[in-house]
Amino acid sequence: MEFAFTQEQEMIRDTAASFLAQVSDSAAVRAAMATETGYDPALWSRICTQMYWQAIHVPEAYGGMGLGYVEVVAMMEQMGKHLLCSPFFSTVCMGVNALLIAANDEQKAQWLPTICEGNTTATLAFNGGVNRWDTTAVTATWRKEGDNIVLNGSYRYVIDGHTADLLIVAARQEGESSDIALFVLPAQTPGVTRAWLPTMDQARRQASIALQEVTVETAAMLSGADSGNAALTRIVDLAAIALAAEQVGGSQQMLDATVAYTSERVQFNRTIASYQAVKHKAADMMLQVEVARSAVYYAACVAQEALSGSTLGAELPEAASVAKSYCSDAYFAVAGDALQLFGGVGFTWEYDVHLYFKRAKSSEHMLGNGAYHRERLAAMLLD
Amino acid sequence: MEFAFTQEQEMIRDTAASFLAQVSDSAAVRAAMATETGYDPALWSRICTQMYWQAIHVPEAYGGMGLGYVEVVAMMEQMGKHLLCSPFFSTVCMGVNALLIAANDEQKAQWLPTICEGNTTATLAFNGGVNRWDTTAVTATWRKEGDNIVLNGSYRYVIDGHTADLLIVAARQEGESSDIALFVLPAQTPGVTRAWLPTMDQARRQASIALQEVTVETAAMLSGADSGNAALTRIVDLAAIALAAEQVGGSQQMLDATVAYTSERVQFNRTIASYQAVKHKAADMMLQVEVARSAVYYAACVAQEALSGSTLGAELPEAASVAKSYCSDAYFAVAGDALQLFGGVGFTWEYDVHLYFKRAKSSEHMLGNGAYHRERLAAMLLD
Amino acid sequence: MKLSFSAEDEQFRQEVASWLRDNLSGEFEKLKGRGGPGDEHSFPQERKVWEQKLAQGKWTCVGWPQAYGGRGCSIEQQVIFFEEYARARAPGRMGHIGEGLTGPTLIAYGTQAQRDKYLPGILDGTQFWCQGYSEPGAGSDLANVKTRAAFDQASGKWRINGQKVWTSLAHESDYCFVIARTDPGSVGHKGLGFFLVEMDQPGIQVRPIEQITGTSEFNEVFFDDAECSSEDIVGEPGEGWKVAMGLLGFERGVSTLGQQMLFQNEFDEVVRLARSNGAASDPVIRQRIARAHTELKIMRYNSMRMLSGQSTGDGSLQKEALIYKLFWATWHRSLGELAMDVMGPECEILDAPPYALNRLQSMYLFVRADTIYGGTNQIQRNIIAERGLGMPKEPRGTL
Amino acid sequence: MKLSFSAEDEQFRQEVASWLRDNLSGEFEKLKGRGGPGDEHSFPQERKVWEQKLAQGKWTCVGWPQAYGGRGCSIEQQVIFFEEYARARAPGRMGHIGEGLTGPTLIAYGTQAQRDKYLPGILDGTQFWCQGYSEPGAGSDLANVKTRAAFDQASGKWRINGQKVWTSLAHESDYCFVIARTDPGSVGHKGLGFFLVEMDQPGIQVRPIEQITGTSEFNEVFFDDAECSSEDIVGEPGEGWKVAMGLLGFERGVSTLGQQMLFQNEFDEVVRLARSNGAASDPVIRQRIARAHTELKIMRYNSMRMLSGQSTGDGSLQKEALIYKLFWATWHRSLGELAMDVMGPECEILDAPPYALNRLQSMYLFVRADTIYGGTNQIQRNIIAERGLGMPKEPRGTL
Repeated sequence: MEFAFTQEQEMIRDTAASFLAQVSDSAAVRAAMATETGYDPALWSRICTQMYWQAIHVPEAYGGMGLGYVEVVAMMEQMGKHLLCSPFFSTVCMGVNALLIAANDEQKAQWLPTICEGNTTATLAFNGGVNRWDTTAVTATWRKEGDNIVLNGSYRYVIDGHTADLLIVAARQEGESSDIALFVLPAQTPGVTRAWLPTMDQARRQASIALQEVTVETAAMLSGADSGNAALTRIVDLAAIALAAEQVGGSQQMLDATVAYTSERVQFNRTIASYQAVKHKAADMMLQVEVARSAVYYAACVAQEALSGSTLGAELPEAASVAKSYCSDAYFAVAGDALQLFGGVGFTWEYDVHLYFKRAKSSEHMLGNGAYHRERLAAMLLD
Repeated sequence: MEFAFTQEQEMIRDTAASFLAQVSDSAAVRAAMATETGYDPALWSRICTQMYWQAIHVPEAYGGMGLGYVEVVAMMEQMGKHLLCSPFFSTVCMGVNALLIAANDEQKAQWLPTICEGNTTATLAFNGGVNRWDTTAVTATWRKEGDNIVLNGSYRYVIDGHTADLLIVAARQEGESSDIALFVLPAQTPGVTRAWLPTMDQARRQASIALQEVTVETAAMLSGADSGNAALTRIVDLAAIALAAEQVGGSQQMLDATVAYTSERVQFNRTIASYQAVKHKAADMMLQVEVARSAVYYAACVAQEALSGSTLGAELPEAASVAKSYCSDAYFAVAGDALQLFGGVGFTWEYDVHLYFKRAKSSEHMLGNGAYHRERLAAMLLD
Repeated sequence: MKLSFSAEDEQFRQEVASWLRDNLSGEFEKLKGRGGPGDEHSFPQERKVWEQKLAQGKWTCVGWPQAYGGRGCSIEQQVIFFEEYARARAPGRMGHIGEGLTGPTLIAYGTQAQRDKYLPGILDGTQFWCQGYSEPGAGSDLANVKTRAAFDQASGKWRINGQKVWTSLAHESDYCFVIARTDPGSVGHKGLGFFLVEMDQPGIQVRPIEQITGTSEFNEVFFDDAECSSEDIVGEPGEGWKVAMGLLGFERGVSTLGQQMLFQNEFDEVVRLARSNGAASDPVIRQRIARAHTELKIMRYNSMRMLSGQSTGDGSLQKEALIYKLFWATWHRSLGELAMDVMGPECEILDAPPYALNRLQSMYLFVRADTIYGGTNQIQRNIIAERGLGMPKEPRGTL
Repeated sequence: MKLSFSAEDEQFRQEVASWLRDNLSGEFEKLKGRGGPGDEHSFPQERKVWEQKLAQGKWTCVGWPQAYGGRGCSIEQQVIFFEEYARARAPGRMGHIGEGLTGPTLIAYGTQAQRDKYLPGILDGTQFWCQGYSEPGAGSDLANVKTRAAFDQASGKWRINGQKVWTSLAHESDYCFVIARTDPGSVGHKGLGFFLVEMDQPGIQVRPIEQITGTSEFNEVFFDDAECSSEDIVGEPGEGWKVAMGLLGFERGVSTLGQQMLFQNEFDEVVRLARSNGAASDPVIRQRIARAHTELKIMRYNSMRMLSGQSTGDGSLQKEALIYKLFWATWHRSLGELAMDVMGPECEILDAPPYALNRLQSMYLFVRADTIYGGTNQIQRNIIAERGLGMPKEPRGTL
């Protein structure tokens, strides 16, 4: 048992941290926010060609770096801290995961290398527009028609859905209520329409996608070992863990910023950091950040085990719900406390606090909020 | 609109406060706690003959003082503050209310004067041993047999049930699932067995009551204007408001004691009251106490309107649930904070904090806790 | 205690309601539910016209004494007016600083000349006021005023230099009352003056502050040799703190019940949404809605206690008044969070790019100011503990 | 990072589990689940016999170096031992003060003579220790020691006078380690000594403290010219604070995972109850159970981080260790409340008069101590803010 980053993992994390400190400062984030794309394509290209992050946990056989989910999580934590605007989460933590879990070898060989080369972004669309994040959220349908498959339906809350090159979409067979399958298709496939959904959190883009009689070859149906329902569940759990890691990074940044600001800010001739009310709030923030981090690191290990097929991977649903529920609540609480302790300036557009405060809410609701995941855990425990 | 005590009400409250300060100090409470009866009969007799509290809101026509529910609530607040061990709540806030609401004129004339004379304590038994506090909690049954009525079934959580002279019990007609009726019977009626249920909060007694083929005359069935279901609902709401008032009194006492103790107690060469963490907790306690008090005073007015048949009385269920949910949570939070701020000594049997802490929990669960009443309010609002 | 209003008061309620029904229509229809905190940037010109309409009906300054041009309403009637005003979804008042703060201050502390000069414009809805209290870096430390006022013997005028911040609607105001230091060597409460300053002059610049909502209703106001006539200081030079504190006292009062009606409107919108999108069947949401409902109800009862206390003539600030700001601000912040959680993932989706928030989103973000301005929650707890419970004061530092 | 234990460690786990299965039976069967915080008053004599049974299996002091008679287990193995011990519901350890505090302290700071004298009795489960740290009125201000130790030249012994409080199991202990002031004029951290004191002597009186539960496991200990040999001071006179602080450091560590297994047993009991009485279908209770489960899980992960940090040899207290006390104490207190709310109105009903609490009731009341002893939640937040975040220290007062 060893529950700390290896030296190599620490190096990867530190490299990411210093790179992001350079390329994702407040000005860069605000510039990206102002575009419809939501990120700077030049920066993404630099990430793909210099840092190779898009390939981080793709097996070497498919052109990837062959690292694990612990490394993905370490990266996401840093991205959360620096609010990086990029299609990393959608491409790597949804698209690549979907292919790793649900695709057969041929499909992996077809799509993963193109992602690793940095030419292709990807995302996952499954939620038909409801406040649920499991297989019951899928409302789109598919049917066989000769040698082809025809897809119909719509999706909301699709991360980077309007810009991704490759879509992995979930649909249930027409007439069959329960069976879900996943399909991979280029976003430019005829019949696909996509629209940006502008969001309160401007540092990550959501979109709606509609499929109208979209015709794809049978080979577009992902057909790995798992059933479509099982695969989708695992893909969502892996994405939730990555998102929880981002939440930890954001929480840490809010704590750090709060300690720094309150140590400068003077009221009644004292730094406000010297007031016990401020200290104790900061202590509660630190508690939440550290507890959240413990949850995420454990979940990262479980995710890694799940991806490598180990028995410990069976804990994935629990670990994902533990991490996502705790981190969602912690990030929102910590960001809210930060805003409060910054006082008036925290309320301005000019200071960065509101960017994190908004990210806290958007990531809380994305893939299920605290109450949602707690009810999921309650069902595991009690029913 | 006038939302403050009248001078007369203030005088009644102040008289009660100074009387209770004398007769219900810590030693008196602890002595009463140690008895199975749970109160000092001599003190109760003194209350009945000198203070006449048992008759406070009984109309003068039945030998009462003819005051209102605002006065009852003012008394309960003081009793909560001083943890008075007495059958006041069971007799006045359950027994008398049940007769006032559910009895016809003859029944009132038969029973209310005996209570007013101070010879008779009373209580209400309706809960068959479930965690619900409305008509669905009734499991006992009644049937007609000739000119008589036969009662069967059992009750739990009956306040002073093992000592009360007069029982008002709820039962549903055999074979009829929904119709509830209330009956008044002397506790000594053959077939009635009663047992003390020792409780964590030792300053108020609970009992179980079993009825086995208990035969009473038809005249024992309370037959005022309301249906049995409507009457029971109103009786429970009135009792809940009285209990909420007691909770306010207890909360106030815990706040006062905490401010006094922390102003004396020195740590690191400072009174602990000078620490902002202590001050802010005390401020939050005061907020809860004052908000709870506002809820209770309003509910008292509504209760008064309900007893006098005014239209504003229609707000009774809402006002009761607002008051009971807020005050239950507030008392438990405030008493818990008090225990925390007293530190080690708050954890001892010797200090009185634990008595209030335990009362907070027992009164929270009695007649429905916060969550229970919030769900009731949600149903009013949303369904 | 009695809950019901007198028959006379109920008739007054009818009168208010019916006037609003008749007059809040036509060109004013579009103002319904607009303005107010978080939406002050909406329709400022039209809302000024509405103020004049109100004035025609004698519905401005209803609580002012008749001797000063007001209606001289009782507290009960003022409560009724504010309740009906909010119930009708009449627009956020452009004149509330003048009516609620400047007027009462001049009536209490001003000269007859000042009253004659300024009260009519407030009463008839033609002159609007903003307040120059907060300064950058001062925050909750109100006495830490750096803005200076020097009397220029040559011109016979005060010259004001410095900066104020968080000034609501400064760009829409004709006048600003300004706290400035008249005694250059003074610190804290001492040596301040209370000035009535015309906004339209070269020495004053207004710069909007862009808020978390992307909109601006607060401003920075820069004073660079701004002028103020020697007749426009309220009280003596050096006595500004007394006036300023008196003015803060006017902030509490009957308008709290009107504010609660606005809260009720927002809460009702959350309930409607929960019923329509299915969130009302989520037991966790049900608990939160019930809790919000509970506390909103009690907020009203608490205000009734405050007002009944006031009407008994007891001047000291009662406990239920001391906790009020902390209570409502925290409640309102929770309502914002509840609104978002009732919306679920839809809470993220804007009406339009770049940043068109819907009303609940705007409320959710804007309420974050409530626990900060007018004394943060932390400052409120100090005040409650120190004034309400007699606990030791926080020591000032020595930095 | 890796989650799994090595094959060797898993074999060790089997060994522990099987020994406990074989030996925690017969006369010891009734001790299952007994003892431990809130139940220390149960079966003290039988649990002392159990300690000797453990010693026979070489299961006392598993973490001590082999050179001092321990098993010299790795951290992983210690974790496994404590986990299996709790999983088997083996009784609360009577010897934990000696094993966890006295022993490590003597190994670190004691003389060889002290080790020779005291370690064997701890190892073989025949001698039991209590701790004399807290004093009345001192509370969290540990350095505010008033108990005095004076060296009596005539007898060649230290004479100790004063009072200690919150001494767990004092009446069942053979020895007490005592912090006392050796330098009469000193204050605070300076001038203290760390003494090993025999309990069975005329100068020591033990008075049980009746707790909120009606039971007593804490005591007041009165020292009235209690004697202590000159060889029984650890470190030099005046250096007691260093020893005491070192000892406090031993309180953290692998036993946290054993504590969590006890928490898990309690939590499982709450879950069983909820399933049997229908509370498990209440959505609000479900949320709270899930939250308790979540945090208990994370508590384990957090301890694993703490231990992995330790095993990497980094000596400084890491952030996840700084927050640990506040986290578990607050969690445990919430578990108590959850247990009562799962029971509903039945939570009030005792097993028997006058005050026979059932196990969950006892837990509920006893956990109120967790957020107080060993540094209140308030003190913990000071420590976190000051040491973890570098925020300014609370000033000491001048009373």
